[in-house]
Amino acid sequence: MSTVTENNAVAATPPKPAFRINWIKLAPVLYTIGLFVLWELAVIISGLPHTVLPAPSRVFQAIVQYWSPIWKNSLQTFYTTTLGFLIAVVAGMAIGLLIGWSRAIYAGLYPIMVGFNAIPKVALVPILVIWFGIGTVPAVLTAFLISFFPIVVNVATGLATIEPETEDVLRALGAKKMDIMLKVGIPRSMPYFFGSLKVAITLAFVGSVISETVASNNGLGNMMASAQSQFNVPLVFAGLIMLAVEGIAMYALMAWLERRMTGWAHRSSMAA
Amino acid sequence: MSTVTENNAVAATPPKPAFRINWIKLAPVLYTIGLFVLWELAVIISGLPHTVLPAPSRVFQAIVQYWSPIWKNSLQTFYTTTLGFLIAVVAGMAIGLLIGWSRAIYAGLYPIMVGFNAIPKVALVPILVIWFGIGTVPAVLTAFLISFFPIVVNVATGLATIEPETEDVLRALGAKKMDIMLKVGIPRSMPYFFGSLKVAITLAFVGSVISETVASNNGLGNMMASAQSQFNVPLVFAGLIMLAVEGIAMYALMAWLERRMTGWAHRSSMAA
Amino acid sequence: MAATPAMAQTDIRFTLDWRFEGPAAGFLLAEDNGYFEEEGLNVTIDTGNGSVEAIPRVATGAYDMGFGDINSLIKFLDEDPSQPVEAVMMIYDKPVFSVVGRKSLGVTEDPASLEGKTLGAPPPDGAFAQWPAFVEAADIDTSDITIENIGFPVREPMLASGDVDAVFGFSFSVVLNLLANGVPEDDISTILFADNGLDLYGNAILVNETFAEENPDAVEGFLRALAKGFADAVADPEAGAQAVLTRNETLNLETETRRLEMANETNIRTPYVVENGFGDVDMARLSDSIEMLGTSMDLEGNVTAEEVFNPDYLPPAEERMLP
Amino acid sequence: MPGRLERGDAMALVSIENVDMRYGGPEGTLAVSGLDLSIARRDFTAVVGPSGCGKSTLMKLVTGLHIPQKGAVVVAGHEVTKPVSIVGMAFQNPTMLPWRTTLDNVLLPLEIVEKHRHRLRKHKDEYVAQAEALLETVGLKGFGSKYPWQLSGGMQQRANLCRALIHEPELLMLDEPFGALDAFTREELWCVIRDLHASRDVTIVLVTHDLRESVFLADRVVVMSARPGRVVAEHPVPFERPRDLEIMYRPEFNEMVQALHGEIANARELA
Amino acid sequence: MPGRLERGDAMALVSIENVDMRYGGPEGTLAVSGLDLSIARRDFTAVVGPSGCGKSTLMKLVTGLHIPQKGAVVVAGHEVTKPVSIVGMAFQNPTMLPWRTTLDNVLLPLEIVEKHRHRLRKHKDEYVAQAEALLETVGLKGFGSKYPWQLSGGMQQRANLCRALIHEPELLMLDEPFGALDAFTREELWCVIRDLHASRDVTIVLVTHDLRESVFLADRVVVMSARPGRVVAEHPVPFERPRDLEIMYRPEFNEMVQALHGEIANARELA
Ligand SMILES: Nc1ncnc2c1ncn2[C@@H]1O[C@H](COP(=O)(O)OP(=O)(O)OP(=O)(O)O)[C@@H](O)[C@H]1O
Ligand SMILES: Nc1ncnc2c1ncn2[C@@H]1O[C@H](COP(=O)(O)OP(=O)(O)OP(=O)(O)O)[C@@H](O)[C@H]1O
Ligand SMILES: [Mg+2]
Ligand SMILES: [Mg+2]
Repeated sequence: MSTVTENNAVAATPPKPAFRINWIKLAPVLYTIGLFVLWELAVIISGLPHTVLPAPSRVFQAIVQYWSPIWKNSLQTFYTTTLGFLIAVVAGMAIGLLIGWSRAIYAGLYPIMVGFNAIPKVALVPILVIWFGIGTVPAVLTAFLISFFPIVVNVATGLATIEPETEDVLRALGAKKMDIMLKVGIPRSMPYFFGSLKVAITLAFVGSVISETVASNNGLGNMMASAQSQFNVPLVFAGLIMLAVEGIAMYALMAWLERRMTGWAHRSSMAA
Repeated sequence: MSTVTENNAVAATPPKPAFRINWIKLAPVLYTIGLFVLWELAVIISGLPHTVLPAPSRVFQAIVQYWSPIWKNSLQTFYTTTLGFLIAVVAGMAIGLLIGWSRAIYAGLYPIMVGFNAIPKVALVPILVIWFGIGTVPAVLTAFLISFFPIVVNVATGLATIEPETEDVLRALGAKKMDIMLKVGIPRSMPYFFGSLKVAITLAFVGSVISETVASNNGLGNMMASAQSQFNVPLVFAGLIMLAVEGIAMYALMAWLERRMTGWAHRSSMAA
Repeated sequence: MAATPAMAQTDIRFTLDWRFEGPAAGFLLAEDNGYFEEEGLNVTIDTGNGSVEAIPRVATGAYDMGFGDINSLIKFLDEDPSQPVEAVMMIYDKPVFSVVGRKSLGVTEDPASLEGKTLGAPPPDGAFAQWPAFVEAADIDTSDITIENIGFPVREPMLASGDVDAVFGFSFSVVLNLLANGVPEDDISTILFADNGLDLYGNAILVNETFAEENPDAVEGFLRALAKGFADAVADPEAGAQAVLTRNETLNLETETRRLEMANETNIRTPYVVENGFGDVDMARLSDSIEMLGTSMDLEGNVTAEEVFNPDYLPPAEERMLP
Repeated sequence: MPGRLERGDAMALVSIENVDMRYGGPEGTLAVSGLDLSIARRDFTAVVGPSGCGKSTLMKLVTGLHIPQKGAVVVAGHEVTKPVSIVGMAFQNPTMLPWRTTLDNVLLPLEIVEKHRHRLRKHKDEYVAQAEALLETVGLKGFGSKYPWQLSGGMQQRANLCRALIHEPELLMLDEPFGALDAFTREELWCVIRDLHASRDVTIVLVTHDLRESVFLADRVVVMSARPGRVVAEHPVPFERPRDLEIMYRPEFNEMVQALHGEIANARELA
Repeated sequence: MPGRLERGDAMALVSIENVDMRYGGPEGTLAVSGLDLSIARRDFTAVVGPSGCGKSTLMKLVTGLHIPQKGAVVVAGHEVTKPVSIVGMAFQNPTMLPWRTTLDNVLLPLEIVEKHRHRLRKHKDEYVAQAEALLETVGLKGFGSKYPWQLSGGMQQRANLCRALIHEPELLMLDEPFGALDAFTREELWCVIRDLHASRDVTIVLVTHDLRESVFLADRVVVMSARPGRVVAEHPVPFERPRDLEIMYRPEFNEMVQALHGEIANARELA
């Protein structure tokens, strides 16, 4: 697919004084700091023990103190998540297209998938463990199972909302359904697809972590479970923060890909 | 918003013999039966003990045997889920619009939400319990916390992909940003919104169930957890099937709403 | 609850360690037989999510009283001694911590038979938490023992299928679950930590100190009622199991009776309890156990037995005798 | 020729001064360059020029949809820095909102524009009647309840025109509003616009490719050069008002059309 | 007049027989009714008629995008039951795919149509050169790398035309391809189409509102009634080929245009 590299800013605004602060660039940092400050205050005011809700300052201590295990386990979780997510992307896209392809498949498969997704995936981990042993495989599979559905739904929605006028361009050429899918269906549903990736990647992290909690000797899930049983709650929160950081990193990657791939769709000037 | 009630079938196909089977109508039933048959066979062939993967026949026995508790707990779960989901719909829509509204809010809030969503919600339940006790409130809140993010992402994506040509129609009238949001932003992002509801409702079920597992005296989550600790695995699966059924019912409701509200967008003839 | 209270009732929010299962019968009988009401108490009994999580629930005041593991309480108070939580009545005089193995896989009742084996351990499991102390107490060579992190849902199936040779857990749960998984009873070998040199206490009644200071009579009354409830559960386990079943219809009467009986025999009605009455602790033994926990739980040494257990609310010993 | 063609920014409703407009950043397409134009109140200006020369850009500059990189656009005495609210615009591509029926699309401006939005709820029936009357004028009677995608190309364009008129704007910007219409419908609509201009205090800017249309309707025809567009000529139209369709058979009329024709041929070469 | 206007379905490339087409179910809009038309191979047919009369519907019926509820459409000897693959269609609204550059949009048919798709990868350069040449013919040199939403209305329409031509279809269906163009660009493109028709074995159907255009280009002008549309008259165009733009100044030419004009005035009344 072609990519949009041009700058879409249609009209330049009058030049601004150079010393103005770029609030947009700063916003993520400011909001995050704000969140931590609020959190710290909330802990101080509510007087919750650090074995329930540790203050961020304590959590950072824990991060520093346990950096080596945190780092190793983060890598492991990152690895299983990414693997599961990639499988989910491929499978989700494929199933989404399949569902968009045929009404019979749609009618049959969709309800089953919806039902499947209303089930907490943690209930399936035992079965995966029996089949694949503990460790990486069930984590990857859980990440996959939990994250493919949003992709399916969005790809299918994207396909279902294609304007018939656009399809007609290809149909008039005697294009086969496959061609229409490839040339119109897939590109047109890309904005939906990328929207879903942002949801899917966060779910993938949740999936691999819950699987690690139940059945793994490493990974953040395992680390947090053992920390929890030791009342080392700051370490649990350190794990959660690492998860959040990894999630944000992957999200940034998705957002970057989205901008490259679907720049044509992101021309709105609303958010300003 | 206006609704589309007209039949969009553009061209009639030549009349078909009346005795033809409507495969589309039958598909959900056939696929479901197929799934159960496969499952039964898989259990028989793999020889897995029913404490790991019970055969559907056994699960149905369990449903019949325990119908009274299953029914009561299903109602409870349905109630908490629906409540949490409704809050998520309102909040998700609102945050999505907010994010679509301002680039500064987008830049600041989005990463935090992404990070938050990479965290398994089950880790938050103990904190909710400390604040609200066990029972309905943490279940509702967990359902909400787990399901609002897909709505936010999709609404924000819908807003970001509005064609500037459409916005211009309102901008040329000197419309305020709020007007553009109301008259173009919201209707245009409806297909995205409804797409996300299908994901959100299934997640809401997951959320209330995991909360009930950890912190409730009733609900399907509690029932399944206690069945699991008894190794009454057929009952666990009975609970899962009830969840799936409730998920599908809610999904059907969403799909119906979607057809009513965004019929204008669903004119594609691709899936046939 | 239908009866009109004679005097102003005190509300008590109480959290169990776990779900409504056989061993919870004592609490439920105290409620069902009206013992709480007699004491002017209006008790709400909620299920718990492990004997560890009950502690913060009580410490934060989300619950006034609870049922949790005293060893975890020691760790909890060691982390932050200012927390307003203490134990006021001992229920499991002998803890249920154990390693359960299968004879056919070479695990006998002798701890040494664990050497060279693969053990399955759910990280949050209370028994697993005591493993380091047990290793020391029973003098086990851990050099070729493999520990696999397996969650609760897969613990017994993995032992049943031979993926691991033994698992950590509460004896009565694991044994019954193994039976449910089709392991013959005579293949099961239970190594109870308490029988092999690790002389700890088990679950106790916890109370929020602020609440207790404000309502000393209520706490006392609660414990008195509880002693009667547990006496009833020991006297008639089937009635106890029945009380559990009214709260969770999906249970099996026979299994729960069995579970309750096992808990009674092994953990509650110990020789010490028969002699001295139910609910009290031997402060020296408790101090020793804090010592022992130092190894397994990395204690800083911030707590003493007196800070952990407060016997002041206990009714006189004669009211605490078990049949 | 009536006196309302005098120039002079003092009385101009719209004045465009030496405007440059470039799309897509510093390296992008320079659409118009050195554009100068002044439009008096109640004036009817037609803009003609080769395809892609910047006519639609000019329209969007006046409405404030684009802000120029150089020069200034002044409308009703204020420099345009954001969309102005006194205009009714008919876009070149009929951009009907697909989730609204045609009638609801036509009513849209009333929901936005200050002076109507507060009255809308109370006087709904009145406004609907007005919109339906307008739809009937353009030959769309009975199509109000259809969705835009159920209309033919020409019908959409006519609905688009209705949307620009409904709120009785002071300044009417019409970007090729009759492109997809047959000669008769077109002539009928010419008369509609002509009468509108005669009866109301409205300033109209019309972009068109049809030179006869421009001469028939306008007080002044502005010819733009090829891209980057600027004004190469302005021709006052000397025919007295009211004008009849018959005027088109007059030789002076055809002469003027021919002259413009020749001029555009030149304009295409110029840049 | 050349001999290729004989009727008779045997040699017709397209034949439409008593066709009814209703949109949106039994209660929907009846767009065309009792439509009868036959188009011989290599014929150049222009279709004119009032806005909303069913011209675009006719085009879509011939390409098989719609299947009629009554009657039959036969193209190249086969009844149309699904889209046929020998046509190149320029839609009334330029429906460029927004995720492709203009050049990629123009190349699209080559990726679909059987005879080209297999050659495309190997001969990519050749095809790109061809597309760029085509873009140049319509005055879009250098715009191949722009996205469609970066083009003006008229430029989009010209790109749209290129897309219909690139794969050299046997049957070319042009639905108002010049509506948004100025007179000169339009005349240039007339000549392009005229030369194409002269030099290749192609059958062309052109929908237009410009009667001069229809008379200048076509062998036969078909007049449709108001909705529900049907053919009310067919006029062979008697001017010999090759035709020059000068032909438009000949009195016979203007007479024919005038006559058609009058006829459409009638057609608007008819239903
Ligand atoms: N959104 C845009 N982004 C980039 N370039 C644009 C954009 N809109 C228009 N242009 C460019 O600006 C130039 C002028 O466009 P404009 O639409 O004003 O032409 P026009 O005179 O209206 O033409 P037409 O008669 O074909 O409608 C064109 O070269 C076009 O490619
Ligand atoms: N998708 C559709 N759904 C419902 N009705 C439609 C649809 N498309 C066209 N129509 C109706 O069919 C009739 C004929 O439409 P068509 O587009 O064929 O007209 P046309 O002759 O091309 O008009 P124009 O010259 O304005 O383009 C119109 O009344 C229109 O309302
Ligand atoms: Mg234009
Ligand atoms: Mg048409």
